[in-house]
Amino acid sequence: VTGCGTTTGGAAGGDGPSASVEEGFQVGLLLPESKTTRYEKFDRPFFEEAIADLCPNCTVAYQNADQDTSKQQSQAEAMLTEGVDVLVLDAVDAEAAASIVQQAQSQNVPVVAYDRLAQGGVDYYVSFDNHTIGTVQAQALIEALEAEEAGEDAEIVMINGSPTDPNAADYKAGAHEVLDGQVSIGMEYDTPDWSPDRAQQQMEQAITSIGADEIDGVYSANDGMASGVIAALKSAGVDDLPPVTGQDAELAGIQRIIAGDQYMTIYKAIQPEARTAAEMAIAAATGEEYDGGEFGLIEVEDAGGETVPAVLLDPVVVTEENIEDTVISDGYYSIEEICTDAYADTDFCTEAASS
Amino acid sequence: MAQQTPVAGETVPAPDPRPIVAGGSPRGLVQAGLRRLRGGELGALPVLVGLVVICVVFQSLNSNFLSPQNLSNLTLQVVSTGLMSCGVIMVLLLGEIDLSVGSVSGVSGAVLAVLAVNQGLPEPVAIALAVLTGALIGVVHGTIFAKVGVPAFVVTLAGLIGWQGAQLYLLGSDGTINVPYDGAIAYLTQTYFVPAVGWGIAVVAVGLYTGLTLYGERRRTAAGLPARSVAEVLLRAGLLAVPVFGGVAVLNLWNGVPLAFLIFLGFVVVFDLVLRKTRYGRMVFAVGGSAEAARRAGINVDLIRISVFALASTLAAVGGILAVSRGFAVSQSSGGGDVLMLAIAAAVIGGTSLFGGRGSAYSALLGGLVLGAITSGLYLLQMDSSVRYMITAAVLLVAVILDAVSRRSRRAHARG
Amino acid sequence: MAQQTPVAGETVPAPDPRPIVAGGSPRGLVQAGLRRLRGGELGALPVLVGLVVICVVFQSLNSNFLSPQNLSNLTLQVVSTGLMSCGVIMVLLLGEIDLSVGSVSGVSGAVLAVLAVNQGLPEPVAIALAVLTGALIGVVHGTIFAKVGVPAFVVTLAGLIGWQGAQLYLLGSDGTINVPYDGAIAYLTQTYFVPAVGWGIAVVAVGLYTGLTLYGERRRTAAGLPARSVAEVLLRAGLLAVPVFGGVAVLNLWNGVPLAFLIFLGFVVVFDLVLRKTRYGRMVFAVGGSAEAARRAGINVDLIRISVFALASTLAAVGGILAVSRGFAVSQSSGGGDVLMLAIAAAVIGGTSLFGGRGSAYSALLGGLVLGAITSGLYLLQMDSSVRYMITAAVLLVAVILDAVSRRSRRAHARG
Amino acid sequence: MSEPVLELSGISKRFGAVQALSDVSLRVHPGEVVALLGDNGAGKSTLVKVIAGVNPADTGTLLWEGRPVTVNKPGDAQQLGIATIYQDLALCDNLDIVANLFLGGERTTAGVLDEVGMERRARELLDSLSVRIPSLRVPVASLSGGQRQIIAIARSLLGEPKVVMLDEPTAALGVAQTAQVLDLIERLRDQGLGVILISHNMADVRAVADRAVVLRLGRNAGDFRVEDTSYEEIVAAITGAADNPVARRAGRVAVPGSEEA
Amino acid sequence: MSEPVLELSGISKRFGAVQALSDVSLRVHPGEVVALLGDNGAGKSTLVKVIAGVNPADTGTLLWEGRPVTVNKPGDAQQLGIATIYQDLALCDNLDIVANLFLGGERTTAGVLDEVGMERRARELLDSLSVRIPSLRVPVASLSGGQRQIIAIARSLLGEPKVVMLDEPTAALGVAQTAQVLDLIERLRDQGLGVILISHNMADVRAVADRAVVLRLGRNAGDFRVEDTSYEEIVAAITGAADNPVARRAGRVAVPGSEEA
Ligand SMILES: Nc1ncnc2c1ncn2[C@@H]1O[C@H](COP(=O)(O)OP(=O)(O)OP(=O)(O)O)[C@@H](O)[C@H]1O
Ligand SMILES: Nc1ncnc2c1ncn2[C@@H]1O[C@H](COP(=O)(O)OP(=O)(O)OP(=O)(O)O)[C@@H](O)[C@H]1O
Ligand SMILES: [Mg+2]
Ligand SMILES: [Mg+2]
Repeated sequence: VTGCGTTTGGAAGGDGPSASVEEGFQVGLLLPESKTTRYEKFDRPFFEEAIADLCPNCTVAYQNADQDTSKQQSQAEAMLTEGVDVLVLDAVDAEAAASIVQQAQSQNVPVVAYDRLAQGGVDYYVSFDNHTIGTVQAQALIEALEAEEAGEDAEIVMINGSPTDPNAADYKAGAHEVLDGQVSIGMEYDTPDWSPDRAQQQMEQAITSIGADEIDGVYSANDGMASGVIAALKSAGVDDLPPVTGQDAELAGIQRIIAGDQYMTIYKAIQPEARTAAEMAIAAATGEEYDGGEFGLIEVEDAGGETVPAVLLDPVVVTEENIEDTVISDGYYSIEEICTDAYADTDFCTEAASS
Repeated sequence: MAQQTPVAGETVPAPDPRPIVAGGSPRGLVQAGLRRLRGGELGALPVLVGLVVICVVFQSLNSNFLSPQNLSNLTLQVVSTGLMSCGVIMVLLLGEIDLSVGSVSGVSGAVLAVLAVNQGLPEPVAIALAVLTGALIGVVHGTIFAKVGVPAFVVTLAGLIGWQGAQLYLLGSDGTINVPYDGAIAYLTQTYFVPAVGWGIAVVAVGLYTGLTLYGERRRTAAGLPARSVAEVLLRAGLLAVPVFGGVAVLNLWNGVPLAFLIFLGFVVVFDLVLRKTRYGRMVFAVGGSAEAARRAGINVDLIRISVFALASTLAAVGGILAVSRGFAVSQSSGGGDVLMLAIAAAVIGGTSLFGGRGSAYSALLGGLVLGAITSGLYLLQMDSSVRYMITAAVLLVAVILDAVSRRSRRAHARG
Repeated sequence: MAQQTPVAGETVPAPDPRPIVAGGSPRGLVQAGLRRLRGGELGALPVLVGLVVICVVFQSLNSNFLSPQNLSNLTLQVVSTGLMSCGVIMVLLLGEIDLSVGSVSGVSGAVLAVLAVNQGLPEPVAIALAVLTGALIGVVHGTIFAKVGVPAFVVTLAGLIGWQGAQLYLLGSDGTINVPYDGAIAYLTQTYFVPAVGWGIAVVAVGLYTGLTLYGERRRTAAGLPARSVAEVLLRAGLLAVPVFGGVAVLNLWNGVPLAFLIFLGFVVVFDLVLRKTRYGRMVFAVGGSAEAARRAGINVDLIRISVFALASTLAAVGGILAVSRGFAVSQSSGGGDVLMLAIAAAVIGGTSLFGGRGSAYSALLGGLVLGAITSGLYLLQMDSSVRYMITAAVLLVAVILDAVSRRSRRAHARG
Repeated sequence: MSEPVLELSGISKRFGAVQALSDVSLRVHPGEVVALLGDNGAGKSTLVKVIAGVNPADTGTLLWEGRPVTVNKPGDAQQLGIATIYQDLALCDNLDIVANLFLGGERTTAGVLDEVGMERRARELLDSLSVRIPSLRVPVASLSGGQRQIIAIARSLLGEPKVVMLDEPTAALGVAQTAQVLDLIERLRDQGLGVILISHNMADVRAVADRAVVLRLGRNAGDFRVEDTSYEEIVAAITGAADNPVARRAGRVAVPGSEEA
Repeated sequence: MSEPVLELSGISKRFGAVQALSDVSLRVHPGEVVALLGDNGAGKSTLVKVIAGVNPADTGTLLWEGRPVTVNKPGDAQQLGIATIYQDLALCDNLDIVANLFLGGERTTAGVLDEVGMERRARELLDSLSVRIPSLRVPVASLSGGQRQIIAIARSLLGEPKVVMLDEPTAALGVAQTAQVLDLIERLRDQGLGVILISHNMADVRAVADRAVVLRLGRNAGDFRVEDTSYEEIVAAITGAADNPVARRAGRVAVPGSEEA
């Protein structure tokens, strides 16, 4: 078949790292989904802000892939068609993103891996490590259990993310690293589509099997599923909820934390992450070296064995104690947003109102 | 020539000797039953048997399966999708399909939460407005389908995509909205009846069924029409009483009969009665059987179609509201995922045809219970998700094969 | 009494004066065209017009839309789902539905990657085995449907769930498997033809079409049957040549004609010919039109059904393989998401009926391009997901409404 | 003679590239049975569907009791008092006999279908047409061809029509049932209804029809008083030639028993 | 007399709670036209479908040219050489006339459908049945009732059958077409084929049938040589009584023109 054809590696498109901050250029930002709050509400605006700040003449093209690998590929292609000079890619599937990286490189467009380390030899990488997030969540859960003196024979339920989402596997692996041996895992589920409804049903079955009183804690991979877990516990008549973990620092999750229903969530300080990505993108597009700024540049190796200069940020555990110092002081949410009527008489809000 | 009315009695033919009539005796009933079994006219029986088999298998694998707690949970787990199924059944009876029920349930849930939480409307008002939203959406779908002539598949596919967009838009960047644990919304699924009320409902239900059926058969006998014997009616009432009283007893062992499940049952019963006992239901079946014949009979086919789509979306909205109530929250993924598939699958497994004109509202209950039981049992057994998917598929097939085989023998007898 | 053959010439009736025959003149052609327009017999025209409208609108909003690069990407973006659509069309022609195509494409992709990467089989062998897997899966579906009588909806719903489980199982804990950038698999979508080859293919295609059509019409004339005039044939060939040569010219401005798109086109053309020109295709239409009539005509209905499901799954596997080739990887989510909906929607938008017996293989191409163009255009315009969903729904409806309106007038003329 | 209850003029109807009816006119008086005759494909059923509002005409006028009316959907015709038995029957195969009989005109008490009343009435009606049907509660899909036909005929008698159109009502009926239907048509006429009867059976037509209107290739091709016209004349009008297969067959065949009972 | 080409005995068939056929027997000789008569719902079409393999019998034996055979699907009957025209026609509404005519027996050259050959043959065949159809390329859904019937009849002539079963073939046909079909049946008989004809039209039956087999309520109710039997005798066998609506009508009616042309 290939006898009469040619395989073109990269014939046209993209003018390589020749853009300049003075003239401005176009930056493509590809985010994976819109169903968790952070991407549309924080990553995108923070990133656009950073670019506007660092390179006033630049423009940002933005796409969201709704958690669909092939959609993301189409979106990347549309951007390359548009003639972006650098891609900032938060991959739906880090491994499958190799095709996007490949295509960009064939058109001499550099790629910055954002949040997830896309395969295929990207130019820079900035992230909170998925694996680390899992360990941090688990660690927080262990601490909470210890505080309640549940000890070694504590029994927990694990509600992991979607079996078809590769990132869920990272969180799961990280969490297991900490939890295995420390506590006994009574029931463990993968949740199709990260669905809160499914998580609720799974939790109900776990309660049926183990008994509501026997559950000392629940590892839930994100805030959405935590809401389902808590609904199941409440419906089963549990008043004194065991610690439930979460991730993403959704507003609803923060509200559950101040109401005492959810124990913690993971807050990723997105502003520094987005700013770093912006700096990396500008460096890559203009062909300069990036030194890592205040966080310092390290080198990581991707699954294909390529070394990538990277900045890794630390995820922050948010519990009722440090809401003020994290999400509020970073401008993530305001007190008014959190303390709606339904939450006005929580300790947190009464305190905030009085101070 | 003497003028005669068309009802002249002159030529009443002798009774046809060919139909094989069952006597009223128990033996006659059993014989008729066996004949139906062979002839494939089993109605819901195969699915019921499938359900029993599923229960027995899971119970033998995990003794918690038939525990009152688990059964109580099961009743609540099937409610939301079951209500959507109810609407889907109406659409399937027309011979059409509604792909939008999941999205409509999601957008109605979002409307509910935005109105009740963000806008601070009283919860009952918000519930009413959310239901209304569903109804309006259905009218839009139905009108585009019936009046413009876009295939229902495409209209509701556009609905599936478009209303999901509206849901995302409504929920805005916050994503999830929590609803209070103690408002009217939450009470919908958090309310259980005390045992006495449960028993009362069961007695009234079985009593009404028996009374009305006996009255109906008496009228038939009085009119000289073939009727069921009293023995048969009582036998049927007994067969109905077993699950009803058994169910109440088991649920009373836990928290009592849940309000939400009663709402669901109420919808199923009402829809069944509407479909079987009213002109409207008759017209729905007629349009599903042959739209052209219905049109020639003077039925306003467009109106029936629009109303059915409106009903389907309304029920989807009700299902969405109950889902919000149960999860204390609405999120961007509400109504997404496999909700649509489950709603349609429940209808089909329960015996409603995809090709129109054949089915019953009870499909929603039976099919929903089959699917719910499979999921519940597999979660209890806690398998790898890959294995869980494969087993779900296998159990699904097995649960339907009995029905299929019996229907096959019926099909072999049907005219082309 | 003289014995006569049934073909006795004694009573040949005078020609029927009622049909309104178009002359061969250009004016006659235009008149016939206008009449068809009013009568609603437009075939693919409304969808084509819809496609053109979509292109014009997006181009006016973003001048990159019709750029060679974007069009080249578009051709590759539609290939994988388009192939699945092709198979779905066969099933829809039977009046059935196949919900499993997405999962089958995913599991075939997983088989391919596991064999080629983990097991180290030569890539072409792995490709062949993956296709074979698809075919076997289809035979299983078809057999359960045709021989056991489980509704196709349930069989393929079980397939949708079960094969996804198998895919997860095959991929194991590794999840995603990357395939090499330079193997046979990758070449499938990474190969573009040099301009000359593209032109050659275009010339041969249009030439063959013209030649064969002229030959066919000559034979009809020779046999004394109504035939199209040479002028009309040439006009049609000209209308075909415009997109073919235009397409090649545009694609040559970028990398050239992509191999994968040619594979897709090849499948579409072959399926179209099979459906229209062979006994097998005729039987598929017959079973879809009336299974009972087909059975009475001695057609082995079960065999046709099984073969169609086998074809659908085979094509799904081919689509899955091309998806792997394009993404250089297979993951747990391959074949999931909206792949199934898109495959069915493309077929329906392209004009294939969900009720069996009406449609054409070109629906896969046209419907796929409509959906692909909408998606591509909206990505170029960069909107919020929520707005994007809503606009997709609106554009989808608009693209089909023209077709629906024309079909409506046709429907008004059809017998019940 | 009394004023026609129904009068059509200039009716034309086209399907795609086929002009099925061109400038057709027809009159029916109360108490008159008009036979609508014509070859296969002459346009008889199309004309019936035009009158019944199933496929409205492209052009032409329709006078009902002297007033011009428009009939755009079946409901319009039913409102006027036109009952129609279609050649393709138009039954809902999935519904049982009673449901089909009362389709669109169900009886209810307090909103609930009066199944007992409908079933009893259905039984009476079918008995009067001397048809044997094992059970009234089977879907009509399982009925024999003649049984289906009788259901369709019975249905049209349930309203209180002023004009009844029967499109080949006896085609599938047995001898006894045919006799009953012919009796029925005579009773309808005697009750002052207008009847349009389509039939290919000349014996039946001559037995009950007062007037015969012939269509050929979608145009009027004659209007005869049945009493005054011979069989051969009508057949010639239908086929458009005196030399037609019927005449040829009649000239040729001398099989015993063909004296046309 | 020659050996029967087809012989049935003890045929029973039940649908759900209805015993449609009980212990029915039937014989057809080559070159013989057997009329199968009976009231509506008597079981005639059911018997035809048993023979054709559409709905195999529950019990009973079938001898073909003296050998016992089993017919479980339509293909089996076609293989033996039985061609059937069903009362409910069984056409594929979505296919055009040519495709329906050749369904299951398409002609191909080198694997490709020979559309030209098939269309020419179809045109010849339909012309010989003197039916006018504007175009052979319209879907049969748009044909008139009689046109559909003729398509079904034409289809059965395309194979080389030894027995032809016609279930009410002339029910929807015009006078000219009916004459042609009767001619055709006679030609088939003269060519030595066995013919089973179901018809409610006694005139047609008496014109072409040699023998009449009567079914009543699913049982054999008489076997007559047509030449030797009067119209009244046959009707009495069909209705099961000498006092039947036909006789009553005949006694009552004295409308001019009812001398049964
Ligand atoms: N929906 C339609 N689309 C296209 N052509 C049609 C349609 N309906 C009828 N025709 C054509 O119109 C002509 C008249 O048909 P019609 O059914 O009125 O005939 P008819 O007189 O009732 O014949 P028959 O005696 O066979 O029933 C036929 O040639 C038929 O093919
Ligand atoms: N598929 C079926 N299911 C149930 N009953 C059936 C079925 N087919 C036929 N019957 C019943 O069997 C009996 C015989 O029907 P059949 O069609 O053989 O009658 P027929 O003699 O052909 O009558 P006609 O002259 O009206 O065509 C009828 O009472 C009919 O209702
Ligand atoms: Mg007609
Ligand atoms: Mg019959």
